[in-house]
Amino acid sequence: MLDSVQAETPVLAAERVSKSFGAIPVLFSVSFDLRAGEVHALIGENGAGKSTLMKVLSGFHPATSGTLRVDGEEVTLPPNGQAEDMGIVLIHQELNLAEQMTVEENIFLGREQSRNGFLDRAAMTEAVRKMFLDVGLDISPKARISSLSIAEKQMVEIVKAMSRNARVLIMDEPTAVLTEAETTVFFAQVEKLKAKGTAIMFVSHKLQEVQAIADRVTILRDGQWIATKPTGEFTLDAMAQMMVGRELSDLYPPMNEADVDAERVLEIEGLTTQNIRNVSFDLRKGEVLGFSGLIGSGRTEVFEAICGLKDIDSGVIRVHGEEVRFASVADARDAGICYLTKDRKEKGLLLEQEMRPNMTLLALPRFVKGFMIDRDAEQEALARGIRRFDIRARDPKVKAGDLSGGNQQKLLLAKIMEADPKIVIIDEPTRGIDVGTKQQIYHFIAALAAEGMSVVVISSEMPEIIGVCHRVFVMRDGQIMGALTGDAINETEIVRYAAGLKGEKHHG
Amino acid sequence: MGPAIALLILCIIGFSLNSAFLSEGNITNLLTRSAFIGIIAVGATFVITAGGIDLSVGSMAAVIAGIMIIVMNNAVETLGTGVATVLLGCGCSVILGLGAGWVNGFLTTKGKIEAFIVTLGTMGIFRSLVTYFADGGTLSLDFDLRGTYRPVYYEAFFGLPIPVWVFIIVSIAGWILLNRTAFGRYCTAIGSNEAVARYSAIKVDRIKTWTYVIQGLCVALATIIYVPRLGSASSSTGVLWELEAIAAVIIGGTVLKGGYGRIGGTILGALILTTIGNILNFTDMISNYLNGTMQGLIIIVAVWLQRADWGRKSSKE
Amino acid sequence: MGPAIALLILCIIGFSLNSAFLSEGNITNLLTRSAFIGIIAVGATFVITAGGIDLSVGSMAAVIAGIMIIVMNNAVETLGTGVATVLLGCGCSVILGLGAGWVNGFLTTKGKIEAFIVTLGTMGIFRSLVTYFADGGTLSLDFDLRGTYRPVYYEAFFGLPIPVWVFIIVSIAGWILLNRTAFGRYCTAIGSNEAVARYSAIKVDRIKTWTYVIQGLCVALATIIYVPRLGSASSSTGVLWELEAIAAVIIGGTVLKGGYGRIGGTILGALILTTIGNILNFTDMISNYLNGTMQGLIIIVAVWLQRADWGRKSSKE
Amino acid sequence: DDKITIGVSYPTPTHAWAAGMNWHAEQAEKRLEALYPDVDLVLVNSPDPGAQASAIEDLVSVNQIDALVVLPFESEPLTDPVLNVKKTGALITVVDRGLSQPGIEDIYVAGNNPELGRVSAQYMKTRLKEGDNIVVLRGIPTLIDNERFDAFMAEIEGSGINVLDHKHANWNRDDGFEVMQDFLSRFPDIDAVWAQDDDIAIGVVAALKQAGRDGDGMFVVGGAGMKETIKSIMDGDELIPVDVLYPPSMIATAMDVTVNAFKSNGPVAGRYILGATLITPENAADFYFPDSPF
Ligand SMILES: Nc1ncnc2c1ncn2[C@@H]1O[C@H](COP(=O)(O)OP(=O)(O)OP(=O)(O)O)[C@@H](O)[C@H]1O
Ligand SMILES: Nc1ncnc2c1ncn2[C@@H]1O[C@H](COP(=O)(O)OP(=O)(O)OP(=O)(O)O)[C@@H](O)[C@H]1O
Ligand SMILES: [Mg+2]
Ligand SMILES: [Mg+2]
Repeated sequence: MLDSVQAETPVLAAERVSKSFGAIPVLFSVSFDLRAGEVHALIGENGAGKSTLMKVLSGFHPATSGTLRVDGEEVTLPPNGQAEDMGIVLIHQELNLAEQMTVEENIFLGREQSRNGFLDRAAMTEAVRKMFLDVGLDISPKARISSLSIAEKQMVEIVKAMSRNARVLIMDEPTAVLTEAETTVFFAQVEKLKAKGTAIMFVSHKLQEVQAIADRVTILRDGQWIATKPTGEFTLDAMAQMMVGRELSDLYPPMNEADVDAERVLEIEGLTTQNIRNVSFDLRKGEVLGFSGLIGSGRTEVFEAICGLKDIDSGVIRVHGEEVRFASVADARDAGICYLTKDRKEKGLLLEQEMRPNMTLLALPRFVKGFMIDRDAEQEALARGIRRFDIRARDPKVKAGDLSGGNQQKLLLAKIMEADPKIVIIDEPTRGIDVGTKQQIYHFIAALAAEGMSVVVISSEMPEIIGVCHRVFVMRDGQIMGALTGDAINETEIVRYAAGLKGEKHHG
Repeated sequence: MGPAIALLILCIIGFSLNSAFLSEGNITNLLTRSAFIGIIAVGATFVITAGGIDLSVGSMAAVIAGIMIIVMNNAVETLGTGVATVLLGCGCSVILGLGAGWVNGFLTTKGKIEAFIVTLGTMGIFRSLVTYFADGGTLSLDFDLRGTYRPVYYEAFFGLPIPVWVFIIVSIAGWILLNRTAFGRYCTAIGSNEAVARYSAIKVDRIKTWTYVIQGLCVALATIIYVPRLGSASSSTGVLWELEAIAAVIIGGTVLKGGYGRIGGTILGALILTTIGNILNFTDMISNYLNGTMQGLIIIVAVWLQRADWGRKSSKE
Repeated sequence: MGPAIALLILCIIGFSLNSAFLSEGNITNLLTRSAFIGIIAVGATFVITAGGIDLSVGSMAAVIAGIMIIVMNNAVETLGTGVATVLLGCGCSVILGLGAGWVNGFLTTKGKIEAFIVTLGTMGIFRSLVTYFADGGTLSLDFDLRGTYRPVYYEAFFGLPIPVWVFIIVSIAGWILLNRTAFGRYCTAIGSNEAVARYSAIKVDRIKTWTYVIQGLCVALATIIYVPRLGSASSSTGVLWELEAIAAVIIGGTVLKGGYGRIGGTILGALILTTIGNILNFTDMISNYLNGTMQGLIIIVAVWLQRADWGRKSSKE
Repeated sequence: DDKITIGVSYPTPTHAWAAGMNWHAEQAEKRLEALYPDVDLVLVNSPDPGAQASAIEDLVSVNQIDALVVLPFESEPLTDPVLNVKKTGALITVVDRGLSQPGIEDIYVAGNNPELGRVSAQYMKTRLKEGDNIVVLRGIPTLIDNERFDAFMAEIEGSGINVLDHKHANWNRDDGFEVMQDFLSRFPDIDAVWAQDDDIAIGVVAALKQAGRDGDGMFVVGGAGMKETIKSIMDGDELIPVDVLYPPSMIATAMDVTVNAFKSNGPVAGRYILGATLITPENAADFYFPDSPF
């Protein structure tokens, strides 16, 4: 099988491609090829140039030098996604949907079906319904994108790309925001496409996934090509090591015992909002608390409600034993509670601004001296954040929107930590972050807890929850289904609660 | 829903002030008057949905009316005072509208100048051109020609004045174009997120230019039914129509920043604005000087009434 | 850079038309005149940067001027025609400006009504109120009082007329506020992305309201230096100032959709607009009727000249 | 140099009357400059009082005028700027609207607004009887409009003629049309309309014709002296039987008088108040300028 594949000419190939943004070089003479019916994974650290290479391969960025070939013929790809007409489709790392439009409108955007000049809306709606049925998704074609959760948006993107009947499907971290269940559904689709002969290129920081689905793997480091080999020739550790360029020790830090007598810094009783019912739990000093569950189970809403971002219908919130109700994020911040959103593009960062204003925005009052912003202090904060979270930007003046996805996430983390919270809620902390940095972040979380800070981790990645949390709450349908501690924190237990197979109405 | 309720409330107020408000004659006047602003506002809905703005429409109407009159007056000698001359005038109007719209679109897209500036500039240019052509005064249509052209404004057709028919046709066409064609979706997509639209291989510049061209066409149509009304154009023709048109669009629920347009709402918005003026003429309870105050209050309240409808949507942005 | 080049070119044109353009008298006139629009435009920069718009500023200036005059005239009996009365008038102006701005802000944020509609409404309201107070005519400042107040417009101080000093101070204060304080950062953040701002602990409604209040304050200051110039207010005071102010802001490079503001550019924008008018008064080569055409063309060209500067930024959206 | 520079400042023509004035001013400029090679007339128009103040400043600082002929947008706001010109020693001629402070102008040329209202009302009284109904369409809310309207109402007072309502039609045809449409819907019995201005009157007539209520001796009185109106009066139109003159040529008169002040030997000063003549079919031909835009 592998031999016959190798004999073919690649459908899409890059030869010694380099790319610079202005004076900043990002890719250095990288070669890459993609064959029909294979899944070729591209891995590398944050900022290695993966997204850039994908954009070059799909015509969104012109290469600075080097050659692109389609079916062996040298080509110049047309810009702005017009390469779709040649069968080359890209799913961007940043979600790329028109928020105010409906699912159906987005899926068919740019290639609407018309009859006699009028949109054939019934046909398109029906087609979308069928596609969703195929992948087992329950999203209405008429729903507005703005009303969907991030994972749902990502699935819409995937469905949109698959609907294009592409010869070459290039996907930039499609699984970063998906839970395992959705990832499974997604991979089933990928297998189908592969069987049809579609060439698939994809990026993921979840190396198990890479191992499970990819036929070949290419590794980039700092914009340089490092290796391309069949997946079987790599072990997980080898992949990680080649990416990062150093030996990786344990991904998860040793967990120090939680102090059961520690002060309860946050107590929630009977919290009820539009989508959540009667949620109660508590958080102790120095504890790392996990929140697990399926997409849309309401984890985010619990904490947005606590921080004053969502209306609360009823319930009691106590911080250090004192009852509070935050009217705004500022009040929550001043009380030492900060929430890090999972939606870095829409809610997290000002994409048009540089790193510095983004970095200090949440904690800005701390940087005011007299009447004015203390720019030196800001600069120090930025340097601190870059060091602490290993933010890699080749150009320090780069707009946040032009940072690589993973580095945006790191910038967001740094921004939250600048407010020096006592209780920090991190929604999907390692979304889009490479293994090397993941390790750093887990250690960082453990260190925070050791220093007496309390951390809530909301995550759809079960290993992460299992690896760093002292206690785990599992949510389903806006309710807490159960709490797990110690050895009970394992995948089967979590899944059973999350799927509703097991449930004790849990109260704090 | 919101704008419809606001309009209903206005009608009730109007009727309670004076039952003649609901007389056939007044309703006809009201509809006919709404036609100008309404037709222009339909065009503005496209421009605004695609994230643009056009401040030049009032002046554009004035200059088109002026040139139409000049052309028709000059054609009387060769073509006579018959329908041919009027058709020539209308053709001329349409060409000018398309051309003026294209200029606005071209400068905005290819010139990469903010739409606000481009159309503020052309607003001044058009306005001063009509003043220039009219020598500061009024351009009047040839008297005999007026007889030929007059029915276009004053005659009814199946019980409705012709301008109202034009309004209805433009509205339906606009609604279909915005809601039932790929073009309409492209407008929404561009207004919603230009980068997404561009990445979806939509020819952003071309579509944006088209929205201005449509706006120009709508202005031309409005002018064609405006000219036979009084048979004249001057530098005061169409003053502030741009604000009225934009207000109609926004009262109707379209979001000023783009990405969400409703033709139906726009039509209601135009009716609401005309009705406010009409009601104020129906009562002498309020000092004339305070007409503007009433107008302002009613507009704000009308939009506030329907806020529940779309407030969420716009605040999401 | 862009706006500065445009201004420079304008000055060269002015000088080549008539060397008196660069005479001290003319430069002083020019600067003094720019002060009104400039001060208002500094306020508008905040509103626009935070993603809003204020169409009411011209009418607001008119109504504030009117009420100021009424208050001062009435105070002459008790306070006499001295400085006390003038100070009372100025205080009154500031309070009215803050209040009017707050109303705009409140309706926009808490009322959740689009800023365009709110300020279109208050524009009508303010305009008709001043007409009402003036009984359709003109409100005039007490003659003796005018003597006391007059120097505020006409006197120089270290070689520069007082309005120019006010303009300079407002500009510097505005620049610091926008570029060097948390408030300015918040305005930019809100204009770029309201959701991000809210998640970053910014009290979005409060900050937005403040931008309108600042706009109101700027209008009040402009009015304080405007009243001694002509000593009167009427319904034609400040007509179209809103468009001029917004134009100055956008010519200066601020993006109309928000998220990117430049006070320095705004000031240049105000100077450019005033200079255009000044140059057109300098030559009779062009038919008076075509002034608007020249103005429109120059504005478009001026912005096009600086397009390279910020075109990238605005097209990204 | 010894050229005599005379600045002429007036509002930008935004309606026909002002256009007529502009036309007369341009005619006078051509005529006078041809007649006196050493006289330079500089015409500037401005869209609002502030701009007019600026334009006057520019006339002084740039053109260094020897005399100013000014038709102020409004009296109050222009008083100070004109006073400043006076201080440079220039001769001041004020047209139409007096300044709010007496003694600034050397020459004053004006129409008579209250007279226009009065003459209109007097004509109404000759045609109507007690119990008859009229509606009034006013101009833009300004002092001029108030003067005309107040004088009209004072004259009508006590005649038994009912003024049903008055609304502002802003000296604009479209507004005249719409306001009249609404008056017609509202009032079943209207015997005459005072439209105050010929532009408004055109809109009024269109509305009357549309509603088919232009018969039965109903009539409309406008004002100013638009050439089309005068022409139709000459032709014996029943709907607009008369017009009340408010001559746009007053600016030309003022320019003539001002140039004369430099050219004649004796001193030229004083007040020239032009009457509000009632134009009837008999005298209409005297006021007919077919080349003027107005
Ligand atoms: N438009 C741009 N302008 C300037 N620099 C850019 C631009 N796009 C990307 N870069 C820079 O190019 C480098 C590579 O970015 P890229 O997005 O390709 O990384 P990546 O491998 O996809 O990383 P991640 O795993 O974090 O997504 C980064 O330093 C980034 O800041
Ligand atoms: N039944 C519902 N009707 C309408 N909106 C809903 C419903 N359920 C959830 N939502 C919306 O979808 C969002 C998804 O919920 P939330 O983000 O809290 O879930 P989550 O468990 O954090 O899932 P995710 O994995 O997406 O982070 C909520 O903020 C809510 O606004
Ligand atoms: Mg990437
Ligand atoms: Mg969540």
